Amino acid sequence: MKAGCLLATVLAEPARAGTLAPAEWTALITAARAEQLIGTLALRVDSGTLPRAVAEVLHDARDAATEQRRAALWEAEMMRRALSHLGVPLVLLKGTAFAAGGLAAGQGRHIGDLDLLVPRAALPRVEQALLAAGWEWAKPDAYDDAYYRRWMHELPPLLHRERDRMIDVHHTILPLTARTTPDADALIAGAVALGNGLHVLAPPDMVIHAALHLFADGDLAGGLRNLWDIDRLLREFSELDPDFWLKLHARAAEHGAGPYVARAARLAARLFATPGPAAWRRTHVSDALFERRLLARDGWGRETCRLTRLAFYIRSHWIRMPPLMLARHLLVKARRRVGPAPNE
Amino acid sequence: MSFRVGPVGFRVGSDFAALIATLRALYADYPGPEIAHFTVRLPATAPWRRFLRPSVAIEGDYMLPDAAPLPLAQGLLAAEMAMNLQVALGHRRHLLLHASCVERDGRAIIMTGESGAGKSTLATLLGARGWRFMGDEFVLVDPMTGDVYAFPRAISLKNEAIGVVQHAIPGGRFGPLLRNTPKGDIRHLMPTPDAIARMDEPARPALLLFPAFGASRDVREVGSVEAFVRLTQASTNYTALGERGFDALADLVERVPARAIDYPDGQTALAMVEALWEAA
Amino acid sequence: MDEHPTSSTEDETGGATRRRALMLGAVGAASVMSIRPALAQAAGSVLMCDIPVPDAGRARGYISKDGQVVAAGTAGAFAPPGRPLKGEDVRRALSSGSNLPGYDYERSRAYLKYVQRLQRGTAGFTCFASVQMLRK
Amino acid sequence: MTATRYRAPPADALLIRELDGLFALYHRPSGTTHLLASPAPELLDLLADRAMTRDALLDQLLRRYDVTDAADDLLDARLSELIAVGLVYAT
Repeated sequence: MKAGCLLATVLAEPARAGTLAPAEWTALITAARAEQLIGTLALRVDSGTLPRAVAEVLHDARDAATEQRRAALWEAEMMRRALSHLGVPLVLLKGTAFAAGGLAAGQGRHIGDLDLLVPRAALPRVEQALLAAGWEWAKPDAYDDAYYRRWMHELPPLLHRERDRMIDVHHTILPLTARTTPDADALIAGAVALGNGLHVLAPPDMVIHAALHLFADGDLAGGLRNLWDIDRLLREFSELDPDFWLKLHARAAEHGAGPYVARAARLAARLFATPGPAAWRRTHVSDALFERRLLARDGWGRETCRLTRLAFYIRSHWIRMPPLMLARHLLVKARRRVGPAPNE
Repeated sequence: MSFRVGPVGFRVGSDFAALIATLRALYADYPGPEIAHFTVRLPATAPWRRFLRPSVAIEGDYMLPDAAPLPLAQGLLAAEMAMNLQVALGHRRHLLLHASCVERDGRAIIMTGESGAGKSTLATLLGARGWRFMGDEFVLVDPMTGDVYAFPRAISLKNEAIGVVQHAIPGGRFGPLLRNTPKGDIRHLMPTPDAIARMDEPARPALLLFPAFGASRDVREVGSVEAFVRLTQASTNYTALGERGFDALADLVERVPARAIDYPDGQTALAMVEALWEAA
Repeated sequence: MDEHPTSSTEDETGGATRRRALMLGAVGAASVMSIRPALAQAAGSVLMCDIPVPDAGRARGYISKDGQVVAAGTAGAFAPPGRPLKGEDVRRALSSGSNLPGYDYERSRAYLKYVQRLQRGTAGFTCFASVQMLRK
Repeated sequence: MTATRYRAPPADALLIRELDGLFALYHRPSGTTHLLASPAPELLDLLADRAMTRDALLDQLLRRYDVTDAADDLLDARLSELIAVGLVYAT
């Protein structure tokens, strides 16, 4: 079994870990590290009967996830201290939101940068307050800057000069150029207060964001982790709220995200056996291609299926920009790459 | 191929069969774990770079974005660096100190300093004088017990140290001489069979040394707070270990005396270390 | 003014009977120093990194005397080096003030200034960060 | 507008070890280690889990210690250092 496939299988059915041969363990650990799912794997797999080296690796992974969670929550707290005087809603997104919201999707999850959503009108004030509190621009490049400000859904990344942590400040959850334009005001209006001045998206919006992030904004590299998030969110929310699937369907339609959310639910069901209503299960031919892309990882941690990956890379640009703008963007990027041949 | 160095098992793969064969020969005395803690990849930087000016990339479970590839002739150095990187970024069972270490009667001297301070050479020469060599790159502090564990991989001798050690240990098992690497000339020396056979035996830290090569002979006491700060900067995972790291390091600097020693040559350094040991 | 009645902690530190001297400006400088992660040492074991000058995104640009990337051909600025700078060479030049191998004084200063302006997310930054911390 | 009040974490959020007259402090919520020199540990102790205005804090310091250079700007400087690293929180 290919390592990407093995990883998805063991995550979905942790009992399978008891049957693995040593070589399979090595492949599984390597693939899980490459997909940044090692912390998740560590929490899924019972540590009672594991080979010693595996227990040691997974123990380290659990510790690493605990420290990452601590650092992420602290960064959110420092952001809150810097911005709370503005009186604008501060909505955490992605990993930090899962951790702060105490969701199953946050357990063991790798958390990198801090992602924050604020109303677009508040962006200049948020930017100024962050700059005053020790954050600095991470990239000096003028083209990227202008591009970000004109077309992106977030400020250029900011880095805290003492803590070395990055923050992405979003005003919506997809680039403005994308074919789908979610309703940012509705996202913020529906956000759930955590009681400490921070917010997270409402459950349906959280799933919609995860689905758009995975299927409408990128080439699916490292996407297995995002699909795992979706599985955990769907399970947790549908257990808490019997009407969750109905609400999700309605809300996805409001954001124009229906097909992406449906794709997310189908693939989560395919790879992780996520339960869901039968109406959401109708298979699409292209699902197999997405599955192939998400599992393209071998037992040495290398990406496989080069052509599939290339296809998804091209797709990622296609879905994010109107064709003429895409041409202009690629041209500018290409010009900047043409340099003197490297000396060797 | 897989082999275990102290508590860390590695799996190493490469496009270059000759490189794997060299590693296999050098690490023949090390146990081969069934399941490795870390995977190291040493692929060609591009498909044609297997044959045409062959060039080795440094990859694995943990990677640095700017790590520069090395020519195949320096492949052993690429392997060494890739192994270091996995341990430095991935290993959390112990507090890692970028240090060399020797042991006698169950008690250890930890020597840490910047590259060029002579910590590898000192540990190697002490190893030839009845001490057990425990490592020249990392020493692993158990946060539970405060004991140190060995990481005796191939010793990486650089520049002048190569001649000094070849002279002192004429019968040593040396690897090929790697000329003009980015770190200068490098030659690997395998630890003695005894050091490898006893690599799972912990030791009690008894002396912390901060050697500096070049200046005239001098010994200074290093206070616990200075030792603490210097060791946080000599540790690749202090921050990552969180509270465990804090406790382990504070315990270490409270309990173990620390000295900075300046020395003009290896013989002087050995005499200084053994005198400090007698007094400790 | 004090909403919280003084607790027993006051007695533990001596209270009014053995008042300890305290200076608010005693240390002169800061009273807090934070330990930062020593990523550098991790990289130090692999200090064999490259710093492209400039990064691929601005590959044809010249480097001005103060390390800015300017349009190719700008008067007073230098053509980029033919190959990426080696982390080890940068470390040596920064710590000793010497030139980069193969380049004269002015050109070395310009390239080094470019390197010192690198920010996270730019190619070469990780390398520079490790060089920085090993330098002390 | 009410005066700014300052608060430090409760004692159980901190691990403190005295080394050579300085204090190594591990701050559990952030996972960060700080080295503190006097008067930072004393300020953290006074503000542990209770908010105080600067005036109240100075008053407490003067009651508890023989402060030889009691000045608002020095206290502000010390507080701002602690605020910058997140050990003190201004409300």
